Formats: sequence, C-alpha cells, structure tokens
Amino acid sequence: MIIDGKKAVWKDYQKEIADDRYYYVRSCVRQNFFPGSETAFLKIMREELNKDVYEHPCHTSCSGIGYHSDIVPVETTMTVVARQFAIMTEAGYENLMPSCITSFGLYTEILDTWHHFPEVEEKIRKQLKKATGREFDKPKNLAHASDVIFKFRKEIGAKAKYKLINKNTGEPLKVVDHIGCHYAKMFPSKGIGGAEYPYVLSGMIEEWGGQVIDYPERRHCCGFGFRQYLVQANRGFSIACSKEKFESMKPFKPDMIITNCPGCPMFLDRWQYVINEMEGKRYGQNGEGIPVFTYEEVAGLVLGYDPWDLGLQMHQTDCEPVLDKIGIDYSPEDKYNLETVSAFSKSLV
Amino acid sequence: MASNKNKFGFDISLGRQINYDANNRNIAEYLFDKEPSMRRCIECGGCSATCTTAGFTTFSLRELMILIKRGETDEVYMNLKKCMLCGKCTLVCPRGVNTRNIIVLAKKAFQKSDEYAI
Amino acid sequence: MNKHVIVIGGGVAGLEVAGQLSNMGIEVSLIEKEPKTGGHLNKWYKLFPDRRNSSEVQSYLARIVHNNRIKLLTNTTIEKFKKGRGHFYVTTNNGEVLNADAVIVATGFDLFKSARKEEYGYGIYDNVITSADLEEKFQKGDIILKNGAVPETIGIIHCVGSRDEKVGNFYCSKLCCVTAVKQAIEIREFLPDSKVFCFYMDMRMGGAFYEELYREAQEKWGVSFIRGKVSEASETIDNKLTIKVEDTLAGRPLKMKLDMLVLMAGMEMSEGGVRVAGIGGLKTGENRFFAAVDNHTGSNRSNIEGIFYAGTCTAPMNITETISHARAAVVEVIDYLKDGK
Amino acid sequence: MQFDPFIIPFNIGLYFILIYIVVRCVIWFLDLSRPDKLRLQRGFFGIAFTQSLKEIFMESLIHRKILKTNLRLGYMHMSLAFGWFLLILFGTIEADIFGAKHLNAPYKAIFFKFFNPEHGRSGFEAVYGFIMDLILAFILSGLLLAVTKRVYSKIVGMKKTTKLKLTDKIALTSLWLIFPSRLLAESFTSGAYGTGSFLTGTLGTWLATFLPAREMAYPFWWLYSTALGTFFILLPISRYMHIPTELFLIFMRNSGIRTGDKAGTYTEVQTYSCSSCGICIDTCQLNYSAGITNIQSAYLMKGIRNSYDISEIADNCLMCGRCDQKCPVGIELSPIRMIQRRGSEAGTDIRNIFKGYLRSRQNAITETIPVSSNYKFLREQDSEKTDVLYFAGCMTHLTPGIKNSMVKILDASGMKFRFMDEEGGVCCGRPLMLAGHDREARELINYNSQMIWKSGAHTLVTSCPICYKVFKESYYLDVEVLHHTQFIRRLIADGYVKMNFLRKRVVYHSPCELGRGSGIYDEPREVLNHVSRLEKTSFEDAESLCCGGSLANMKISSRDRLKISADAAKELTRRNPDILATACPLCKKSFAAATQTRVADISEIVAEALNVGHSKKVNDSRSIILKEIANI
Repeated sequence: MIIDGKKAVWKDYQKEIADDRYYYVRSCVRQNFFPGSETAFLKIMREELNKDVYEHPCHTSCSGIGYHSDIVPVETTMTVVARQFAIMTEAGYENLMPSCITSFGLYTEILDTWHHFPEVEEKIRKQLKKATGREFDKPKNLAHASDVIFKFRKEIGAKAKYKLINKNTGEPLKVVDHIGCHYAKMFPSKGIGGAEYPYVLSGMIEEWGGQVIDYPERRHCCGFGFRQYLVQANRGFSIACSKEKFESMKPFKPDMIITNCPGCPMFLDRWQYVINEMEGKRYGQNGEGIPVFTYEEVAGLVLGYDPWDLGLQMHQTDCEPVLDKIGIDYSPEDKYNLETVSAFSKSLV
Repeated sequence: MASNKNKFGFDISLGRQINYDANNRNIAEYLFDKEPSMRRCIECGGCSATCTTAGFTTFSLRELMILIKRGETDEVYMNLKKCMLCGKCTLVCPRGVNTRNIIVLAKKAFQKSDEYAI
Repeated sequence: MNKHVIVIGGGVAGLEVAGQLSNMGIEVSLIEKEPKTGGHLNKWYKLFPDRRNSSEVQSYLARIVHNNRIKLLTNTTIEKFKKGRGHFYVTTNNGEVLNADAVIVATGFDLFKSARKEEYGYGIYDNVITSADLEEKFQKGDIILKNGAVPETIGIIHCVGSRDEKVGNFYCSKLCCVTAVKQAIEIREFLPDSKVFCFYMDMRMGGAFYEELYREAQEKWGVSFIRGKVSEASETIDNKLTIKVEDTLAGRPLKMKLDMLVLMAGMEMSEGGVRVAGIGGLKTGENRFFAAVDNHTGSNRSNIEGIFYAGTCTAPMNITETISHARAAVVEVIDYLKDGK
Repeated sequence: MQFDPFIIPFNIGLYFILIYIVVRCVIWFLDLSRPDKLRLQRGFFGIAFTQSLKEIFMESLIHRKILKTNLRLGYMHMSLAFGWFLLILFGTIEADIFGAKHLNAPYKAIFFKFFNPEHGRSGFEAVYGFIMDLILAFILSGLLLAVTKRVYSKIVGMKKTTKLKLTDKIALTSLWLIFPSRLLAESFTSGAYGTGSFLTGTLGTWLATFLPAREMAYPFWWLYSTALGTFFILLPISRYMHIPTELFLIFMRNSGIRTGDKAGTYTEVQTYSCSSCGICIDTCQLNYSAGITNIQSAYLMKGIRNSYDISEIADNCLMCGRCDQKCPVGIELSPIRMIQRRGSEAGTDIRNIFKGYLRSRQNAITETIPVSSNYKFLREQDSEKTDVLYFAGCMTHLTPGIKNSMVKILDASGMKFRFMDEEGGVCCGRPLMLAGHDREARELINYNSQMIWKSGAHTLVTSCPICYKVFKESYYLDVEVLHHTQFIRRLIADGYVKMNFLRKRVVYHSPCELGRGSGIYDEPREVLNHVSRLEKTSFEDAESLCCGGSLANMKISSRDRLKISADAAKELTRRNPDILATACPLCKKSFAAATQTRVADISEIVAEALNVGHSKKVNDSRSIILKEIANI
C-alpha cells in the first residue's frame, strides 16, 4: 500500500464544511438502534466544541427508507425534504447537518436533481406551499454529522482523555472503518476522500491514535440494503453481505469497527450474533466478536465519557474487550443500571 | 453445526460468485493437456447453437467449457452426459476446437477423479 | 520550393512529416517539448503484431533527424500563435519567434492517467502497474513485484480509460487489446511459470495479424481470457491483489487473487495538444482529439487553412497508421504550398 | 554318434518353441466360446481344412496378397517364408535319404552338412545340393531386400516401415544371422572338403584359398545354431510370433469365427498374427496426408500385445477401413480397434520382459453400473402414420442442400412420407458407439426405434451413411432401411420419378461408412450413371479414400483433417470433373472446404435432374405397391 497515493486521492476530495450554526436533523432509526450516539454528539458539539446546534421537534423522517424501498415516490420524498428545509429556514439556519447517511445522500441527490432540473424544484415548492403553506431556502452548506466531527477531529483529539492505543502493548488499535453506502458512492465529490478511499472516518482514527485497516471488502455494503432486510425471506442476502465483510477483515485481526451510518453498526453488530448462532463462528480475537461503534461513541470514549452513558450496553457484540484494551475506566456492574443512564440524558436537556 | 434457520426464519445466502482461487481446476488442466485445442475457444457459442441435444434440453457446451475452466465443475458432470456426441459442434467451430474429444475426455476425467467417481 | 514549415511534436508522426518535407527541400522546424525526440515509442519494448523490436523503428526515426537539415528545437513549447496573410508567427517559450508558411500539428496522445480509475488503486496498491510501466520492465528485463518477488499470476485489465463514460471517454483506443495480447505473451516469455489472465469487454482484434496473435496467445502461451470488466481491486493481507469481475460468459461474478495487475491505459488527447488547440483556435471533437474538416477525405486538414494534422492527435492510431497519416499530411502541405497561396 | 555341442542352442530353442506353441494353442482353444469351439472343430475336420491348407500355402508361404499389393515387398516375405519352408522340407528329405538313418532328429536336417561334409560328390547328391543352394540363394536375396528395407524402406516401394522395440531388434538380428551364418558355415565346410554346389561350393573354394576353412567352419556352425536358438526363444515376445499364430488364425477364420464386439481368443490370435509388415501404415491417409505415423493398426496390434496404454492410438483413427481391406493377414483391424475404444484405459507398459511370454489380452469392457438414463430429457412423442420415413441425420442438417433435395425427390415421387427429424432429431447413436459409449448409444437407439415403430412406416430412408450403418446393424427394426442412394435408384427403376440427363462429367467418392462399411457400391453408381456421365477414378469401391471428416477420429486436429480432405479431393478431381459426387453429408462438407470443384451429394444431382412434370400419379394402391417393393 502506497500511503502517499492515498493522500493524493484525499487531496482531490476536499469539501467545505460550515464552522458553526448547524441545523441538526436526527435519524429516524438511530434512536432505537444506538440511542446514546446522537445524545453524545450533541453534548460534544455543544459542550466540548461550543457550537450552536439547533434541532426542531417538528422535523420528520426524510422518508429515505421508504424511498429506497420503492414504497415512497420521489416527489413525495422531495416534498418531505422540502419541509425539513422550510423548518430550517424558519429557524434561521443555513447549514444542514443530518445525522443519517441515507438522509445525507438523499438531500445531496435532491439538491443535485434540482440543480439540473429547476422545474422540478419549482414544482416541489408549489406542492409544499399548497400542502403546508411553508416556503424554504436551500441549505447553504450540507455536511453529514461525521463530516463535522472530522472537521473538529483535532480539537477533540486535543481534549482526549484516551487514545485508540492498546495500553498494554502501546500499539495502535487496528480499526476497520465502514462508511455508509449513501455517503459518497452516489456523489463521490460530496464525501471526504471520495468513494473509493473515504477519509472521513480514517481521519478520525488516525487523529485519535488508531491504525486504519484497509481490507479487500471495504467497499461492500453492510447488508442493510433496505429491501433485503425489510422482507424476512431476503435477510439471507443481508447477513451474507455482512459475513463477506467479516471473512475479509478477519485476517487483519481488527480490534474494532467504526461506522458513520445508522444501519451499518446495527447490522455489523447484530449479524455477528446471528452468524455465531447459526454457524458458531466469531470473527474477533480470543473467540470474541469484533466490537462495532458509531463515530460519536468513539469520540465520546476518547473524550472520557462513561461507556454506559454512551449506550454501549445496547450493543449485542460486547464492547468490553476494546474498553479494556484502551484502559477505559468503567464499572461492569452499572452496565444495565438505568438510573445512571437516564441521569446522563437528563443532564443534556 | 446444524443450521439454525428455523430459529431466525432465514439462512445465510450462498453467493453465486466463482471463487477462482478456492476451485480445483484439475479437469481443465487434464483437458488442456490432452486436447490443447480447447485453449483456442473464444466462446462464440457456435457449438451450442447447432447442438442436437440443445434442441431438447438446456445444454450449452460453451457454458460447460467455461465452468470447467473456472473449476465450477459440480453441475458440469451431470450435464455433460446429455451430449449425444453427434459431432455437429466440431464441424461448426470456427477455431477448430475438437469439441467432441473434449466431451469424451471430460467424461473420462470425471470418472477418474475421486470426487465424481460413481 | 523555398518554404518553411513548422512541425509541432517530435514523435512518430512529427518526425516522419519533418523527414519527408525536408527530403523535398522544404525548410522544417521541429518543435519538441521533451529533451529528446521519439515520443512514446522510446519507452516501448516490442511492437505488435510481429513483436519487432521497437528500437528498429526508433532508429529509422532518429536517422530522419540526423540526415536532414531540420531545425530541431527540443525542450520547446509554443506560447503564442498568430496568423497573418498566409504566414504563421509562432512564439516559443524561449522567446524565439518562428515564421512559417504552414504548420503541422503532431502533438500525439497522452496515456490515460490510470490513477483516475480509483477502484484499481494505481499509485496506491504496490503491484498495480500500467501497460507503459510494463514496457519499461520489459526493457529492463526484470518483471518483479515491488517486494522483489517474481509474480506468478498476472491480470491484465483492458479498456482502462477507454469506452468508459465514467472518465468521460466514450471512444475505443483500439490498440490496447492487441497490446494486452502482446504483453501477455511477453510476460509468459519472461516468466514461463506464470499464469496470465486478460479481462476484456470485447476483443477488438481489427488490425492485420492481430487475430492470429490472439490465437497464438491462447494456444501457444495459454493466456486465459475472461470476458468482463473488472469492477474493483483490493490489496490483501499477503500483499496480493484481489479483483472482482463478472465472468459474463459464465453469467457469474468471479473473484480471484493476483500478484500483479496491469492496466491497459487508453489514449487521450495530449495536454500539449489541448494547449495548442487553445492557442491556435483549432477545433476539437467530442473525444477531445483534434477534429479534422473531413473524416474521410481530409483527415489531415484543420479548420484553419495552412494548419494540418498528423498522427494520433486526431484519433488513436498504431504506428503503421501514424506514419501513413503523416505522409498524407505531407501531400496536403505540398498541395497547399503550391496552390494555396 | 552324430552329435556336437553346438547343436544345443538350436535344440533348446526348437523344443521350447514347439512346446510353447502347443500349450498356447491349447489355451486359446479352451478359451473359445462354445459355439466357436464347435465351429473350429467342424472347420478342422471339414472342407474348411483343405481351404485353410491352401490359404496357408498361398498366404503364409507365398504371400500372395502382399505380392499383389507390392511386388518387391511380397518377394521379400515370400523368399524368407517360402524359402525357409523349402529349405526345411528339402533339408529333411535330404537328411532322410542321405543320412545314416531315416527319420532323424530335426537338427540332423538343419546341420546336415556338418555331419555329412563329404556329401554331394555323386551326381544325384550334387543335383540335390544344387537345389539346396538355390533355395538358400533365394532366401538370401529376400534377406538382402529386408536389410535394405530397414535401412532404406523406399527400396521395397514403401514410404514408411514399422518402428521396432528391443526384443524385436534382437529377434530380427538373429533372424538375419541365420542364413548368412548357414551360408558361411556350409561354405567353409564345403571348402574344406571340396564339396558343395554353385553357391556354397564356389564360395567355400574361394574362401579356402586364403583361410583355414576347416577351422573357420566350426564357429559358424555355432553361430548358425545360436542364431536359430535365440530366434526361437525370442519368438513369443517378438513380432515373429505371427509365424505360428497365423496358421491358427487361418483355421479359425475359415471355420467361420469372427471378431464380434468383445475381446477374446480370436482378437488375441489376430493381434499376434500381425507381422508388422507395415502395409496398413502405407495405406493410411493419416500417414501420407497428415504425417501422423504412430497410430496405425500395426502399432495398435503391437500396443495390445505389449499392454501399452494405447487409448491415444485407439482414438486417433478415421475408421475408414482401408487398412482392413489391405491387411495381407486379413486381420479385422477396425473391429479390434472398436473393442479397444470400448475398453477401459489400459494399464502400464510391460517392463518385465518375461511377462511377454504370458498372454496379453485386450482390456475388457469396464462394467459401469447402469446409472440413471443420460437422456431423460427426451420425451416420448407421438408419431404420425406414414409409409416412408425420412431421417436426414444430424450432419445433414448442416448441409441443407441434401435434405431439401430429398424432400423435393420424395415430393416428386408422390409417396406418402414423413420427415422424421425435420426440426432436428435425436442422434442415431453411431457417433457414441464410435467413441466406445455403447450403453449411451443404446438409449438413443431405443428412443429412435420407438419413433420409427410408431410411425408404421415400412421403409426408413436416411441421407447419412453413419446413420444407415447403425440403423442396419444395431437397430432391431422390422422396416426396410435404405440409404437415399438405394432409395433413389429404386424410385428411378420403378418409374416413380423421371430423370433428365445432365451433361456433366461426374466422379463418385464412395463414403467409408456406405462403401467399405456397408458394402453399398453399385446403387450410387447406377444412379449417377443414369443422370450424368460418371467417370472412373483410381479409387473405386474398396479402394476408396476417406474424406477426412470421419466422426470416428476423436483426436485429429481440424488442420490435419483439412490436409486429408485436400489430398483426397486432389486425387479424385485429377481429371477435372464437373462434379465431385458423394453420398454423405460429412464427405460433402469435408470436400467442399478442400476443393474448387463443385461437390454435390447424389440427391442434389438427382434433384437437379428431376423431370418434375413426369412422376407417377398418386393413387390409393400406392402403399400396396410400396409394400411389395419393401418385400414385407
């Protein structure tokens, strides 16, 4: 691997990310999957980085899952998205920061479509006006939440209590980064580092002391694939995709996987359990699974947040091996203590 | 370990991907050695188009030859037997591939190999 | 004929044009941006389809420069260009102003920059090389991997940068297929124990004796041809490359490990050509090559009277075609100089 | 007491070979099937016996067939075989008449001169000695040819001569030494005693002038005896085993025993009867057109005798049958090759020389467990009733001109016919049989038989000789099977179709499977004679060439096929005919690619010559007439 070559590619895929005043759009599914992530993100943005992050209780699902499952027509989706823009405009914000990769991809796609077909944009404006009476401005800057963390990775690194380093050996942890498909595969120029060698998570890993693993199936989908998962009979494809990735990364002996998409950590995490149930196979070391994290969780860990406050007890593949390697201080008996967790959430409100 | 399909209502799908490195290509090597004209095949499909057997059932010598070359031999053996050896394929082949001999040799090779021996 | 013609580009076409014109007693200035004439050919090991040593053609071209009274300007590019009453005034980067009766553009081609096909990892993976890199290895005579080991399995990907909308090239570079076949044979000659796989979309063996070479590669050298566009390459933990391709004739996706991957880089309009087009106001086509006024009967004529094209600056061509095209350009220039003014 | 130690090698060899042959013949006999045993017994004590004796004399001694094919080669074989026979015969008589006793041990006759050096002085003795010398000279002249043939085979008019293995070489050397050593031994003895006739006497006298003849004679008598002994000992493991085996073969053949389709005593006797004369090599088109020189029948026989792996040899043959026709010993070469194809792949070469004395048999058919049908996909079909069923055959579908012509002819005849494989049918099964896959072939045969039977037809016409042969020989049909040439001839003869005469010069190429394979030579020629000017070639009937397209060869490359086709086409069109006619789609395709002359199937020529306005009117009694024609 020629790292300079990668760096040259990364240079070609830079992107403008707003400095402050973000309008945050939550993901519809993440709060069920890993509820600690978005909470931790807001805490990091507001308290660690002192940024103005606004969110509005009236925003809805972007309907991306419905759109990608061929259930919701594109015009409907566009109108729903237009409403999100309208709420943002009404709140006086211009920098849209979705939490979800599919939303990010969808917004990018819609903005690009409107760019090429202004008449469609006009039509949607009319429809939104007719349906809700709202009007909107298009966001000035569109960045995924992980782009923003990438932008401030150094600041986070500077405040870090822990590094992604095995405290016993002093070696950097081997980290697999998995990027959501809708992040850059549709519009490579909109993703940091492009679609082939995305840098958004790699940059964080490097900055926080870890070592990025580049394995052959790095491009492969986690297996969510919307239709594949939603229909039970198709789930065999979904799990086969994840398995393909695990088989491919296994020889590199990764310590952890980090992701930036709502579905990916869910599936990479849960399918490890299911594969083990079906075939008795595990892909981590010492007969364990490979712990899977969201980038917010990793940022929180690095900053010294309590793992249970971050919601790591919600992971089906135990994350303790990584916590132990890094040397994070945690109390095993509090793992399922709801009171301490709710205290953390309440502290943010 | 027995599949736990019932527990989840689905199973891990098997891909259709040819894993070239994992496959055994002994039969292809045997054929290349005994009938080197097989190397000349350009997969034009002339053989399959004229095939007598193909008039009655799914049978494509072109496809079988490719699968043999890739080492995907599981389905080849049962299919090879459908050939009637009439030889039309040899007559139409633009690259002079001795297709009839390939089939005879392939049958022989399958019979010889432990995996497929009856 | 007491005339002066400027030839831009000292590759195969430029040298041939310069030589022929000079033989006819026309004064020729040959402008070459590199320190040495000869162009891409200098880096080539052997030529298809007869696998003749390229140095033979190189020395033919070198003799032209030596034998004739050609004013050779190497390390020279064009900065300014002016046309006035049948005369052309060309300013070089050295500040020299050349005055000519006609100009022949022979700016040739650039090889497609393979790093643009990011999925193949050229410049990132240790053992992904281009057809041009391989020719250099042939010239040196050592076909080795980055770690010094001898490759056992080598994959050749056709159509890298050709027939690919994703990189903006709709056209076929037409020589890569036969180059792949030639190089596959040469790899097998250098490394008799190796296995070579060509991944092609179509085998375009249009030239004389190309098909025969293809057949030889299959029959004598045991080169495997798999029809399908390689979609991605990745490096494995043991420093090999794993590729994914659909074996379209088996109708199944296929993956395999290779020690080395050779990318058959296509031909693109050269950067120098793009500059000349800009400076001179010359028309280019959708494929970015110079557009001749008539593809059938005037493929050497540009949209500006007195400026002519020779060789691969108009389209991908092999050496035979390039030299023929260059000689045709000479006829056009002579006609122009006689009657044109 | 007439004894000398030098006779020991000869005696050992002689008694060894006599006992060996007797034992072997007994084993062979015991191994015969019951009907064949009866046949042989009947043959031995019947008319066949005299016939066999005559044949042994004509073929084994005189080598009439080789003489007919190749005079010089025949003379070579005759001089050695017949000459040696005469030498033994006259020698024995000589010993019995002039010896001390009558009825002597064999060595007395062989070494008569040694024990009777003074013999030959009286008039009668001298005449007899002259005869003996004449016979010896006769043999030596043949031997000279044989030695030259080894060195330079063209001398005897052959392009190729057989390649030998080591034991063959030793046996050959000892054979060659026998007669020169006898000549020198007798000459020295004659020289010493002043006896001998024109050859031994003259040579002896001359040698005695500068050599001590008495002392020189003795080593040559040793050499003579040793050469004979070695030759006899090596006989069973050399190709010269054919000398005794051929006699047995002749008796078997004249008793009516045939090869069949399984290996047995008869095939074994045949393989040992091959003298490796090389005529099959010379006659083989693979040899002289394509330069393939290691697969001919002589090598097949040798391979079987020595248990080599001969699957490559067995499969690389066009099965044109030319060598069967030419074999002077009359070995059924093609059937033996077919047995080999059906058999399993042979074992290893015999490294232990002594195993050569044991029996070597062709591999038996590997009995595979009859797994489920290979052709389950063939669905039963209903068949429309008809009188004549036309089966074009797979290959004919690649030559649409033939099937279209047949349809035209059948239409013109007014017969009620049905095209059995108009949309492509099931293969007749012969290609599978030719590859040795009899079980699979049987499946197709059964399927087609059902179709034919259901059609109710009384005549089955086919355009492909390959199909014809298998319909005729391997189908159990109660319909008359005709090749289209036979059928057309009958249509013409019975007036069902009227022909115009084409002013075209035509030569006819007789397809292997139709001519040599099925014995049909006359009908195609009569049809052609009727509609065109048929001219003769040098390759008529059994002499016919192979077009090179034969399906029977599994190995040959398309380039080599083309060479054979081109050579054959060149020979056939030597006198620039307008049309090269044939009666087989494969021959047509092969020749069409190899010559500029127009190549046409007989059916196409007939269709061209058809006088359409003049065919018999269809009437209801037609099927009755047809039944008469078909003789059912």
